[in-house]
Amino acid sequence: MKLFEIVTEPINTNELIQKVEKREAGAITTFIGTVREFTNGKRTVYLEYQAYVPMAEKMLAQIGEEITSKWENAIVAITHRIGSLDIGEAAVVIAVSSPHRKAAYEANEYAIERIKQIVPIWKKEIWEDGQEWIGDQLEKTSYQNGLPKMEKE
Amino acid sequence: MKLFEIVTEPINTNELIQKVEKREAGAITTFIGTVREFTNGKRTVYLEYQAYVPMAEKMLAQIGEEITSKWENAIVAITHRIGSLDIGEAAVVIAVSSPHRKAAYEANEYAIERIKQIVPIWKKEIWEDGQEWIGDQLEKTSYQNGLPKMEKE
Amino acid sequence: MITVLLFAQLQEQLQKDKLPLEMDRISVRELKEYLKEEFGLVRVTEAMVAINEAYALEDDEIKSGDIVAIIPPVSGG
Amino acid sequence: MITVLLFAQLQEQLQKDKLPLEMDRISVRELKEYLKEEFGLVRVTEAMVAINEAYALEDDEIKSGDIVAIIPPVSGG
Repeated sequence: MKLFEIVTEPINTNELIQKVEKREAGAITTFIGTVREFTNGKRTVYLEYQAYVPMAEKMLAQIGEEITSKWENAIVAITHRIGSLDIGEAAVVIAVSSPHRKAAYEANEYAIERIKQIVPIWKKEIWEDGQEWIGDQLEKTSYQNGLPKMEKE
Repeated sequence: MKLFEIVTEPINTNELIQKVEKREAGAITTFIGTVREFTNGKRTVYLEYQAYVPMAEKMLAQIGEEITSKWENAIVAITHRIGSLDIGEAAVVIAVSSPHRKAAYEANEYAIERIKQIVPIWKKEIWEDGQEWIGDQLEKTSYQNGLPKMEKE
Repeated sequence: MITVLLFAQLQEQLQKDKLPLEMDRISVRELKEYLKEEFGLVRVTEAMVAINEAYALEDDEIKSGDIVAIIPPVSGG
Repeated sequence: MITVLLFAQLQEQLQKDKLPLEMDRISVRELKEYLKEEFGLVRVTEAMVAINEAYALEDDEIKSGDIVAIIPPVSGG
């Protein structure tokens, strides 16, 4: 069972939930990042995701370690899909279990923020009248000033 | 399709996700509250949930309205199960979709906090050597000073 | 007649989930007092009351025909 | 030989996902400069570099045999 993986097929949320279930857990949170039809008023036809797969899986695992060190007893599973995705399809699913709910929410949100900072995955938006790889120009990330922060705070 | 319901059978998380999916959503969060084996060091054998069903469903719907007024375009579905639940089974599942992820996390957490404040559902813990209806004595809720708060903040 | 619904520990204490009371009008506060005196439901003091599925205040009036629920501190989720 | 992996807009610009460079040693900073001058990869300046799947600093040394990835600002999730 791989807790952190990049896949090309649709993601099964239930499988991720099963990966983190345990008798000690009282709370499981999941986050599903789906392909939205409109971004900044522009209609997306579909998305194309690309990854540097081996490093992306390593970075996902690193996020898992960061979470375990911040939230004791939290268990995390993350799957990110690459390739062509239609509107409504899940690009990423994060599942976190924890004995207590607060940690399950916080750790889950931490995971998606970190994914957007350090995991080598790129998204291309395809519109009716063009396409563009998304990076700096729309998001706030920029590496011009050095390394992506390896730890929040 | 009922967005807010009390059921006696196991909850299907995927069904809740489907209830809130839409093309405008970029984020879906789910919370699954499961039966934990140990609470305060004491081993639970199983839980028994009871509800004042018609009012509980009304209160869940009210929480949905509160969320819609606080987080524009969020869609919420909540199912709470009653009856006997074994360790690991889901007592409650909350699904929230939103165009943006921050709102999906916040609205979801708001929902579970409100459930614990205003929805007439009661839990009995059954241990190897006894049983008890959970209320004031372990949780922080007390109604001695009047109505449960109808709005947070 | 006023119908009083009981849940959780209160239901177990009286071994019934419903109390039909031959009353015409009573305030929430008076009803709680009555249930405590008449049925020994001491924990009713920490309970909320709902009239026809909506939370009520201590001074609210209950009328014949109303369904009244005694809501001990909830513990769902 | 150093292998340089390209992704996203850089990959599309050169129409290839891999550049084998006949080099023995070069710093990350020098490599970026080289890719900009030699291949016109202007946007390499805003990219991170990973050596053997780990993020590297501008002064880190790349040796023959290393796999170097040019990582433009990521946009996963």
